[in-house]
Amino acid sequence: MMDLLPLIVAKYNYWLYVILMMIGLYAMIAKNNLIKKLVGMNIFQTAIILFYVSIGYKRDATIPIIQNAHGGHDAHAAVIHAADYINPLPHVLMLTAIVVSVATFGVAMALAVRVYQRYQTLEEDELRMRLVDIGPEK
Amino acid sequence: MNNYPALIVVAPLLAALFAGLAAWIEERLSYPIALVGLAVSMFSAFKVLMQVIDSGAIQYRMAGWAPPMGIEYRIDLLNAMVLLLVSGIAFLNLIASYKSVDQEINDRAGSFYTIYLLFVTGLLGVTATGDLFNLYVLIEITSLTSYAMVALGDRDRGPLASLNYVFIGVIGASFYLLGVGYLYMQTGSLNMADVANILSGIHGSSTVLVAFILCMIGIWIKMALFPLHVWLPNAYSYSPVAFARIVAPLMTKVMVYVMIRMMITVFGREYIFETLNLADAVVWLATIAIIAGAAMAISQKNLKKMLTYIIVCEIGYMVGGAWMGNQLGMTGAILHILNDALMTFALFLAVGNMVYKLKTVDLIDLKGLFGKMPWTMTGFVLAAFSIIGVPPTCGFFSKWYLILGAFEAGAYHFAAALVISSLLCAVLFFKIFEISFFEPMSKGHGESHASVAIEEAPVSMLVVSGLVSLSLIIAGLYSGTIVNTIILPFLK
Amino acid sequence: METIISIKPLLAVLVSLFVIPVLVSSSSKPNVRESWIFIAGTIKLVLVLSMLPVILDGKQIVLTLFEIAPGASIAFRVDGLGMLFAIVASSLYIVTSIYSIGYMRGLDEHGQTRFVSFFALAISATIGAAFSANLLTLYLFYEILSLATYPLVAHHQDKTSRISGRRYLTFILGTSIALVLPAMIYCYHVTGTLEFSTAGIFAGQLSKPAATVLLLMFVFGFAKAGIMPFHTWLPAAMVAPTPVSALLHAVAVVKVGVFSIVRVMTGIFGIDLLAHFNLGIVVMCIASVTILTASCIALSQDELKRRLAYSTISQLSYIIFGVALLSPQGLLGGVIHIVMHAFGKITLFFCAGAIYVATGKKYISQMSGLGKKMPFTFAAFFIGALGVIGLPPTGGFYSKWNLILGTLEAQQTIFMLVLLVSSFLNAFYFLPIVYKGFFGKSEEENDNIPVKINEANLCLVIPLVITAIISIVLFFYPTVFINLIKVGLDL
Amino acid sequence: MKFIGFIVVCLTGVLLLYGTGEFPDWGDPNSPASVHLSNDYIEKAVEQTQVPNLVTAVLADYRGFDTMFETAVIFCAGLACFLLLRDFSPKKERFYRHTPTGVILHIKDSKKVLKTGKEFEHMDKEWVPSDLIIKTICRILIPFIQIYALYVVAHGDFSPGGGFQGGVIFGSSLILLAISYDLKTLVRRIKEKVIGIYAALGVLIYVGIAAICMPMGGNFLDYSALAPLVPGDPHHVRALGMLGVEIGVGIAVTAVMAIIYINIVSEGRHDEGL
Repeated sequence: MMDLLPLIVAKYNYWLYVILMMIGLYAMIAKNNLIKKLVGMNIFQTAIILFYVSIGYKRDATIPIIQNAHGGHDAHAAVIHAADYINPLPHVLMLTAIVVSVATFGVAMALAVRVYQRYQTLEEDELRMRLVDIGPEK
Repeated sequence: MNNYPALIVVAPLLAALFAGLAAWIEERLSYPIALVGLAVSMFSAFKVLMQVIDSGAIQYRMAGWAPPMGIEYRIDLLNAMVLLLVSGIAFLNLIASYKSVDQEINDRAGSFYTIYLLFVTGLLGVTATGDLFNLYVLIEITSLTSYAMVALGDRDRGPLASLNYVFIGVIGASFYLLGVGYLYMQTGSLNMADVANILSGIHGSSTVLVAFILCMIGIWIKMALFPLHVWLPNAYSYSPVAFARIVAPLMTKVMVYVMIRMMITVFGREYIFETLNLADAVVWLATIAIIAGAAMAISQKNLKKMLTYIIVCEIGYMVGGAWMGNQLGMTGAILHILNDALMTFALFLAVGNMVYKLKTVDLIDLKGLFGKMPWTMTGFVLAAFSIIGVPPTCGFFSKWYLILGAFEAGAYHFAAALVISSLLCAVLFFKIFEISFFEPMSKGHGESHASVAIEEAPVSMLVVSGLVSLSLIIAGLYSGTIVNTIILPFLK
Repeated sequence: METIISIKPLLAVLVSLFVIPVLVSSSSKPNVRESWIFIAGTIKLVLVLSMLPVILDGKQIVLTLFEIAPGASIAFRVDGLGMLFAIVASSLYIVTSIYSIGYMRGLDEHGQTRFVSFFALAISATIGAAFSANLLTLYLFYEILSLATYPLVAHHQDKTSRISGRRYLTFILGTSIALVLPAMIYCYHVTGTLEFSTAGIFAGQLSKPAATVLLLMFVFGFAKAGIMPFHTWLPAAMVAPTPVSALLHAVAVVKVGVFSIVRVMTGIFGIDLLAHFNLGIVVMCIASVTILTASCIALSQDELKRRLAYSTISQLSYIIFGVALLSPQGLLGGVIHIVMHAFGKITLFFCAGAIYVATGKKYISQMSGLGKKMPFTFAAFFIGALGVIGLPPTGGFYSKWNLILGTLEAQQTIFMLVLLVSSFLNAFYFLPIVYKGFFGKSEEENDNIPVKINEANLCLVIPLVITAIISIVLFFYPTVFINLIKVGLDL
Repeated sequence: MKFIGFIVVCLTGVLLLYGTGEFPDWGDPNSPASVHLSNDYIEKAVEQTQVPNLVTAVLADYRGFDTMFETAVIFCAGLACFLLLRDFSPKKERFYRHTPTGVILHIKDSKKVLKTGKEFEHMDKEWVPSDLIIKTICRILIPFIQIYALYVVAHGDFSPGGGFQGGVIFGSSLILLAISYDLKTLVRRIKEKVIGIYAALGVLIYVGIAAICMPMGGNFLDYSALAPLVPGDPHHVRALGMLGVEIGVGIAVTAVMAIIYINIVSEGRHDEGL
């Protein structure tokens, strides 16, 4: 146990992301309400974003916007130290991932609306009963 | 430097956007725009394939940046083949779709074509890309478009099936994304070739192992490998026919391609078959998938559903072949990507024709179909034979390589599963043939009684269906050529 | 061995395939359609015969179409054995075509275009199987044949034919997928080739148990040969129209099964390997059981076509029996029985069909006295029966003779007994029909109505007379076939 | 189901944690991720692209291809919402308010359409009297929000921001309009057709800029090939290209935000909702 503790402390971000992800995944699998599942889905995706952003972090570094380079021309005049700036790549990736998750969420919401229009419920067990009610598939 | 590799993907994307604009301005224009876009894409894919066969893999740098800084397209024989396959099927299906879209989604056809093109763009991009994260984005495009499409088909069940598909699809994609994250953690790169290079030095790492497992599970969910297949049958059978015809043959096959790409290019066969000890378990899983898929297919009462379970079964073929760990199995798996795409396409084309005329395709609806729709049924029979694995249709030859691979690897259970699934498929299809051949029982003799009024689907659909069914035989007869010029050089 | 590359075998296969679209397009004009069948059939026969001199010279004609994998290609090779089978099939095809016109029109059957189209497809596949250069090609045509004959068997589209069709496919398709396919791929896996060669392909790479299992998989897997217990499809398939039973279930389909087994035994395993592992005896036992059991069952059948079917089952096993003797005489007797039995049995089936068309009678018990009404038919039946029993002056005598010599040569005296007993059984189930036909009294005679000659129409009678005559001619001139076998098997 | 779910979740968690075992410590500047590519980007990007915001540089240039598809994803989502929900069939029930008297008319026959104008006002089923304070504040705020959105788009090269962020802000101003007034006001101001065209147009600007590079002799997305088309310093062409692309993204995102919002809240009828 005592060995584990420093390990956790050194990587607590990753532990947090795993816990967050488990919460989201659990909601997606076990919740009965479709909207709750959607919320779980969002938590799940947010956890991944946390994970990626954690990868990009560097101690004693700042956001990846190069200072004193506004004109552009003389940018190479000032020497840039890689250690001063955090890794921009995970941020770019997560920008994409956020957009994707928003898009997915939008579509999923639209689908939920459609389901609700048709069955007047969003509870899975009730939906299952309604499906039985409308009879065998065409 | 020619731009064909980019054009393959960009042409349908541009066409999608123009079609999207046209949907608002002059809806009739969107169909020809889509047609042109896919034709350009297919032509480029053909050019690229020829080029790759002649002079080896092509690298295309997006935005001109050298990898791993920029994103690159790296098109070797395997991609090139799959690209041509995807664009070809998309193009042919578009021709066949004109009438059925008219029938099913007439009031927003323009938007339908836009989504259709975006879906194809996604598939092509997934196939062409040499970048792990780009792959994720493109997978999401294909998924989003298919979520929308599935909900459009069956008014009652579509949206719910689609929502379930969303949940599972998101889990699949997120697992893949996590896997890529773990890889990035250990390698600092996203370019496949670069990652592979770095990975070869750190085979023992537990992070890499977890990354591998995550990627595989993500891909398996997306390709509907047996226990993870639950979303597929509903999703595919409720979507509109014009879309089912393309998603069924291509989506899973492209994911199989991704799996093979990950196995061969990113992680490397050495890592998978020598460092890890998973191959046997996966082959067993594939064996179960095959039997389960075929068995579930047999118990279906609806033709569309039945075919979707056959897809589940066929996925087992390809996964098993790829994990056999020898060249023959891998050859079989790759050949089966091509063949299975063609034969599933042929089957769904025939089903599309039936739906066009019959509206529903429960098995009892198929009575007397040989008399009513002889050409459609001819196409269906050929495709069915290919699934069963009757020579000289192409299904036989991929099975041939798969079984050979199984013998070589000593995986006799897998070979047995292939044979059993062939038998089950035979039972299943002959059940359909019997219904459509014998019922209604003929009452009298004589030529005059035999002529049932023929009610065939529109010519455009029939022609495509006939062409594709014929291509099954042609692909079968030339499978030696395909293996020798494309697959074996790729695997070397 | 000298080989010639020629496109002729391909043409011979394709000619009746190409005629199918023409048949379909002329479906509304039966006469035009029928004449196309003859044209195609004649071209096919001419093509086959044109290769005969070359083959008799001891050369082979080869043509490789598609290379699937090294050592496994889709290729044709015409040798003596294949030539023999192709001549039988393509010549009888023409005769049967005449017969089927008479039969189908006589009964006013439905779906005649479908019928002739699939018939043409089936005969294409048969010729293809005969000319196959390797096991893969053979399997390919074997499967095509299975599927092409399904609509023919189920032609009536009623309940009985549905059940029969199902049984037909279950046995034929099921065994070929479940047994032959894995066995074939295993052979390829072990040897890397599937080409037939008289020396066999294994070259010592096979242990005895493996060889036994493989051989059994092949023997039972080619269920078209009707080895028990995979024989029940054949009686079931008798629901098909008689021309189908005649050409396909007496000649083409069943003989393709037997031919495949012969090919596998002589071309894949090789006589020497079988002799080395002493596997001939295993096959012989299986064949003997089938011969005797089927003959006994035949005795108890009242429906003529079913009796013929069981007789076919037992006769097919003669051929396998002969080959399994692994001695030159046995091989000769077995293989030549393909020819002799074909002509004899097709005559019998033609007669059965003619009787059915003319009188509507299917059961033997109804047939007493019919010989006076239909003298040509019953005379032909008699000759056919002699041929199948193996008595002179019919060609059947040759095969029986050689088979018995073969048992002596191989010193298998017990098995000689099998042959003799079964010949007696043959005589028992055929000759009473003829006897009753000529000497029994029909219902009309009992009612003292004068008997008039009332044959079926000419299209039915001419073919059966022709085949009966050929049966006799073969007794006097079997040389061509004997030479073909000698060339084909290096005897 | 819950139990199975729990087990699956725990297994996944354990697997993921097992994988973290060999991770470098959090924030370790020498981890592979911080060394391999990241240094190249940080050190070379400004020189190569003239854009000090590295995230923008990587987003719109090095990995511009990803971003293009990302925009396509957004477009796709908008289109999907439209396809799934848009309902063109006329509504069965309508409510009108007679402005002078405040009397509410409930019309059940869908064919009868009252002419709205000074006398009658088309209204939602659950009518909320307009709140003057909210309306006024929002009316004042919205232009500022929109100007800020434009700033975020335009200044994305130098400071945090860019097309997505700006687009979202702009989109939210539209949503604010719909919330503070009502949906009808928004739909009246911006026609559905216009939004639809803008969504496609935004992505088209991106793909178009990228595609023009090909006939100009560069690879796809290679802005430097556009130099002959752009006046001024050729060094800046990449930055300008990125700006153009970001504008496209901004337009697309704005439009799609509006499409998704309108369709979801009104269940596709575009008449009433939040």
